[in-house]
Amino acid sequence: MAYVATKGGEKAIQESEKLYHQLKKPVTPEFVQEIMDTMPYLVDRVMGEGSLYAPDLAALAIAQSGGDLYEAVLLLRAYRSTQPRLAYAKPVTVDETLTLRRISAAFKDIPGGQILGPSLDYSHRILKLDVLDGPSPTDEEEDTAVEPAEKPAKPQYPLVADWLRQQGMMTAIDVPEEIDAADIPDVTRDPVMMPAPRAHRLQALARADTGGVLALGYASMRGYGFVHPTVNELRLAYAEVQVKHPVTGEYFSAGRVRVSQAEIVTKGKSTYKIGFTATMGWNEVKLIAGATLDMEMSQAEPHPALNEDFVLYHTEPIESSGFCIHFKLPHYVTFSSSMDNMRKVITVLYGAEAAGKDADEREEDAEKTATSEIVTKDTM
Amino acid sequence: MSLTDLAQPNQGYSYAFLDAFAKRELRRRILKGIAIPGYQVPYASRELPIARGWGTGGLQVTLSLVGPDDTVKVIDQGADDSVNAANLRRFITRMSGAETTTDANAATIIQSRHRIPEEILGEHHALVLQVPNPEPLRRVEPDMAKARILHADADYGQMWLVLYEQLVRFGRYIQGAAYPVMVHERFVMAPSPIPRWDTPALHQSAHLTLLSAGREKRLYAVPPYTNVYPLEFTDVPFEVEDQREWACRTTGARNKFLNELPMDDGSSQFELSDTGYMEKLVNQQRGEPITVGTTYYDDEGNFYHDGYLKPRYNGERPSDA
Amino acid sequence: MAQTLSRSEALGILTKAPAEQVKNFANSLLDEIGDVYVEKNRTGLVMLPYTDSAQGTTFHLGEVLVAEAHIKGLGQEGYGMVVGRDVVQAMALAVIDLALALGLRTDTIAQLVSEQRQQQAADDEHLLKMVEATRVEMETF
Amino acid sequence: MTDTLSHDTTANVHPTLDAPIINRVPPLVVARNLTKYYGSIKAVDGVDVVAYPGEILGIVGESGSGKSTVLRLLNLEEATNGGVYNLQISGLTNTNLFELDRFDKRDVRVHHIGIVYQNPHLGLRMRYSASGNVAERLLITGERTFRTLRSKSNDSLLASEFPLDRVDDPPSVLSGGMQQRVQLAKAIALQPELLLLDEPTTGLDVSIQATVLDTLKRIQRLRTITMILVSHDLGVIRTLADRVMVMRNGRVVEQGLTDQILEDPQDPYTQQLVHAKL
Amino acid sequence: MPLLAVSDYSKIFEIHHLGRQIPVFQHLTFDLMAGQFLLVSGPNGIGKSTLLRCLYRSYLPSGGRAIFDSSYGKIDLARASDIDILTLRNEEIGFVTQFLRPRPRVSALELVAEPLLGSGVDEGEAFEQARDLLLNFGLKEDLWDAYPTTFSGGEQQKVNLARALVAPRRLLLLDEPTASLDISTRESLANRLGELKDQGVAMIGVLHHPEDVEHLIDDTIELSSIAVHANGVVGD
Amino acid sequence: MAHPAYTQEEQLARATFLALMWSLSYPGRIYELPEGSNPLHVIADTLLDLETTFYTPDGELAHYLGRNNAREVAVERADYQFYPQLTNDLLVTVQQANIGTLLYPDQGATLIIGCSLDGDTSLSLSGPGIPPAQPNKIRVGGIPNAFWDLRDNANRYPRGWDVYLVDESRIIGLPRTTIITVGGE
Repeated sequence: MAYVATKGGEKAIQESEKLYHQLKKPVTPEFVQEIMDTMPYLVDRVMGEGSLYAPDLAALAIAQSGGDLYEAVLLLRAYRSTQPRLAYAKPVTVDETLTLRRISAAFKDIPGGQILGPSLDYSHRILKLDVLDGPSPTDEEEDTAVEPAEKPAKPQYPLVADWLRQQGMMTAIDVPEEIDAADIPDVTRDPVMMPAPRAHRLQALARADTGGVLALGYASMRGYGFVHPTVNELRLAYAEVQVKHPVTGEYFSAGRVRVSQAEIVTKGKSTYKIGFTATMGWNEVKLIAGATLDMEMSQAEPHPALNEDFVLYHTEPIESSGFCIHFKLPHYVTFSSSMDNMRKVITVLYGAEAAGKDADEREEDAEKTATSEIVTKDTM
Repeated sequence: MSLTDLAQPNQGYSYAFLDAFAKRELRRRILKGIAIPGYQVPYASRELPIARGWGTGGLQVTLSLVGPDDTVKVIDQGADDSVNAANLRRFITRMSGAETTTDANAATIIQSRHRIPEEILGEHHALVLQVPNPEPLRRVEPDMAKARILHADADYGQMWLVLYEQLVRFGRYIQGAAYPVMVHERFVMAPSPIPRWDTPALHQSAHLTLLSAGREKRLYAVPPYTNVYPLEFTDVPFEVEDQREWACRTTGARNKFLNELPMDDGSSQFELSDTGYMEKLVNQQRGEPITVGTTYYDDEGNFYHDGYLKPRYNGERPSDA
Repeated sequence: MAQTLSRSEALGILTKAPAEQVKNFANSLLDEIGDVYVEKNRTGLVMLPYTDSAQGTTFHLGEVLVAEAHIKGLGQEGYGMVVGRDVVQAMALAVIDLALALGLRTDTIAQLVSEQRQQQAADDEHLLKMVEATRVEMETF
Repeated sequence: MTDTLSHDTTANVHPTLDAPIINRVPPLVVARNLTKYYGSIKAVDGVDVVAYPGEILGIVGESGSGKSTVLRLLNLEEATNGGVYNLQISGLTNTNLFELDRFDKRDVRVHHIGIVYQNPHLGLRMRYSASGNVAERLLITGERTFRTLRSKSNDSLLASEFPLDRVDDPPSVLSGGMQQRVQLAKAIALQPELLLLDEPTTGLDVSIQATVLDTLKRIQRLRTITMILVSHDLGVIRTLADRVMVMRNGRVVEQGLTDQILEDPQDPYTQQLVHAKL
Repeated sequence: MPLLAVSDYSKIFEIHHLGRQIPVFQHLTFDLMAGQFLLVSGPNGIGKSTLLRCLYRSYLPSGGRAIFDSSYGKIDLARASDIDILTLRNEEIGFVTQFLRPRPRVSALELVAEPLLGSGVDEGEAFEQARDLLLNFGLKEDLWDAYPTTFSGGEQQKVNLARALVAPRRLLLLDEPTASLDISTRESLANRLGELKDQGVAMIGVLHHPEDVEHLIDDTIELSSIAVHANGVVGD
Repeated sequence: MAHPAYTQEEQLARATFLALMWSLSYPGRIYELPEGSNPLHVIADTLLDLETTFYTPDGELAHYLGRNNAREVAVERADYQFYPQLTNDLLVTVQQANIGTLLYPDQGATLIIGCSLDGDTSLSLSGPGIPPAQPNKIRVGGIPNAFWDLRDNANRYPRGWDVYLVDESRIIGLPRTTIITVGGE
């Protein structure tokens, strides 16, 4: 029989995948439904970063990947690549959304009021062990149902920023031009060039990795930035997906989606500067960190955490996680290429007899001559 | 008639996975890449069902070239049997119906990570190299916008400076793989992390090389018969990996790129990195009627181009004049 | 009331109505319409633009997975699109839309839309009452 | 000093002197009406700079006077808001350098102009070797022979009186004075016609400062490089400069021979400056 | 034809922050021929040095003309461009002061040779002449390669004179060069000046010990007290 | 598992693309576009969509090209330019075609020109894609000789035009790197 180079790769791949599934319970429709119903914030995060609003598929992705969020986001993104783009919806403006939560840290009270909406912000972070152990006899019966108010809240609210603008504290907004949605810059279609158009930046933030945005946003809040961010307004809402009827040309709503947005303000020279982030789903940490980055990313000589190029490239979840895990792939060719150099360098600098000995001493010596800068990254 | 009779289940995937829109874009960019050798063309890289950094760039190029009439070879580190190569091969054939092979000469498209096959590729072969980092200036200029300006100005002083510093510190160039090259006397290019051994194979080659970085969204090309020179000082020649003392434990081959395999006793054994080539050699040695193609390096280590880039082994440390 | 119901209005309500109810209703219309030619029935993406309230930039928030149906019958076109991946639901909407275009059973359709509208309004009101309960009361004199 | 001394700066610039009659050699640098705004601030407001081959022209002024901006404009590293800039160099004589494209500007900068900054971080790669810093200039012009790079950069370091046993040390481990010598070596590596010095000794110890100035003086004499020196330090100006321009608020208030400016200043602001420092 | 024709020469200092004008001399007129030695005399503070400095252009004269017959042709030192003045200082007009401004790490020999090197004399020749002159002024040989920053005042002044007189000049302005010299150096200086005068160098001197060079003096101009306010604040 | 359907549309587009790609890779060699189709149409279908701009002086062709949602723009802004016949009069037009920028040389225009590939004008070609030892010669007709000077003057490598010469189903690619000398035998 002829020698065949392809030995066990494909078989191993298949068995490896099977083993993965065998070590966890199979995914059922009920389980997916359960995730959707019980973990809306997890689903939202995956949808936001996956840049695809599809709660059932996001829940499926979470289940299928065993809760590995980067894997789940990748599943959603890859699915997205198979779907044709059918239409552009009418742009959502926040004052037309059905708002459930709307708070401002800049003022005690605001026109329309502070509406806490659904939130755990003000609750005690105590594990409810009775869920696992059964209620203890001393526990009081808690009333868990919301006591509705007499009259309903208003679905829509004015913008706090508009009040600041009326006061002359913030530069006037450019009246949004009627823009053909097909002409809006799109990071999924055009490669991002720096400096990025604002539409690219906001879209990139909307789909950015929550943890990455938080890390960089936190860096700028904590002291690498120049500002103290104040949450001007934070909103969780439902938006209608309004699409054009191809026959009548009129818009109709194809359904509702969860969206959220935050504005951050800080003192500029003579006005307040404002930063903004919005995303699909409800994800408050990402909004506040993202809005801070938006505000600070255009500094002339920023710290890397505030450099647009740095922020946008390094918070892309699929690219960063993919690149990170690609280091699992074999790199023995590149490694051997660098080892060839290393052997020669040792021989040239330290003599043939030094090879294989005194590694620590050599390393110390090399540190002294500040050579680390010169050693090239060649093992990708 | 009921609603369910009318309703249509979801259509399947597009041919070769990418939709027509994506393919058109990639094809337009590939053509520009060929027209401007070594220049990084930006493109809208699609998300694929494999992770970014695992060859999505190369895969997108392959998918926009491939047809049922193609024969595809996929290698990683020179090996057809690497899990990543196997995975990509599985995806490409499943989406295109193309034949697969381990024989470089029989392939029409070769997608590779980190190697160029030992056997000389001929005209109309398309070599698709997966690229993790397309920007050769990355180490000296991490900001892509600024690096682009340096390319626009052909301002490569810093690249040369890095080489200068290496000579000052180490007495030799210590760039391992991905040795930077000058393409068509204009653009400095990262040839993907191929070992230096493979660098000369890009120069005045008969085949077309397409390089693509999915994560970084850049693709570029080396057309056939194009000058590709490693950056080197006139008095300190570029050198390929020195494996003169090594021989393949399976085939006895010398002066081909070999993997070093650490042994339990602290010694090393060596084996051909190009498994497709090894397969042919083994079968030939067993007496099967196999034609092994001409290789870039002959058994004495001489490169096939007359007068071009003969492997130049370890010279002396350039002394200060 | 029936004559004022526009197709977009009807779709806007029915996309948010219980899918089974809409499908059953559409099924009941099919016999009257007769031959239906299906032009498109598929899932796909709708890009959702969003207007930045800070600087007025309109950008893409992300894509929404939708199902759509585009059908023809008796010389008219019917269209349905709904958030989600239920192509049958989209088809049901398209059938109802086509019926409206043809002027078939408009009263019954209007009836359905009206019921659904009320139901949705009631649901929203209940939701907003709960939301109102989370308002921070500031003292005013 | 008080605000009551404020005056019309245009009135008292320099008493009209005759045009040169002995010197028939045209000036190397002729920059007219240099203008630079930062937002609404006029950093440089219609400044003329004329420097003759081989001379050292000082520009003195307090911080914010626009003197360093003038230098950056002359180094073509900043866009100008107006003005004409000529260098009397064959092939460039009639070119307004401000109008060159980026590529050609860089070419002029590399071949004909050297600069030494106060802050060595601006002029040096701190973790590359000293000789590498100098060699980079030669590399940019296409020198591709290692031995030549080595010897030429050593020559230049030697001319800057840099100790040759330290040529492979990175500037990050060198003292401030040594860093300035590396900058200087880099600046003169390609024998530029024009050397720009931006507070080259500010921040150095007085004794080190003196030796660096001495090196500059020697280089000027041996290589006949035209130098334009920006400094707020009248001592440095006195030691090096043949002629001086005094700047304030983006304008030139007075110019003349260095000893005349220091000993018999005409302009009220210059008098104030000189008396404050003497 | 005079080497220097000064006419109607005036200097008025204007001190802006005091709002004062201080006239030093006005309407001064005199001629100086090649090889002539002109002594400027007058009481202390009258502005003798000011006149020299105006001619050298360290001060800007306020009015009048000082036509100098340079090797390039006639030029008005009162109005000549700065760059022309620099050339004349390099090649034709020397100024001899009381004090040396030594620079660190520059040897005595180097300092003296510098003016020659600056005008393009080759190194061997320049150092040869510098050595001669230092010998002439009596600086001990073991100090030649030392740094004058460490010298005594008298030693420094020897270096100063050598430096000022080493290069050939058509006109020398002497501003109290003998002030801090010992007798023997004053003699050497007088000898050197005599040699130069014989070579045709013209000189204008303000001297603390005019008797040293009495035999060289051809003419004297006496500055009288025309400036009411001159009281030593300016000028000397 | 069966692969997704290799549709007629994709077959045509892929075959056309391969002809474009190989002709650009080996300048001067003749490649075949899919037979039986209007060559300019298949090239347009392969390259144009709503992300691209085009220019053509031919009204009828413009109508066809617009079908792909590509935008018709002025010559100096057009990515893809189709000249079924490049007459002398059109030289002032084609002269305005974009050569891209130093930062983005890929924005240089692609010119698709109808001509005869058996004409009287002999062109010697050298550059990437052509073995240095064997400079290529092609014969073209129906293109004013002045065009080659025009191209030569316009190209500022890496900026420049990429040209395809199309004669029925035969195609030759001339990237901006190809050095063209008119004349010879």
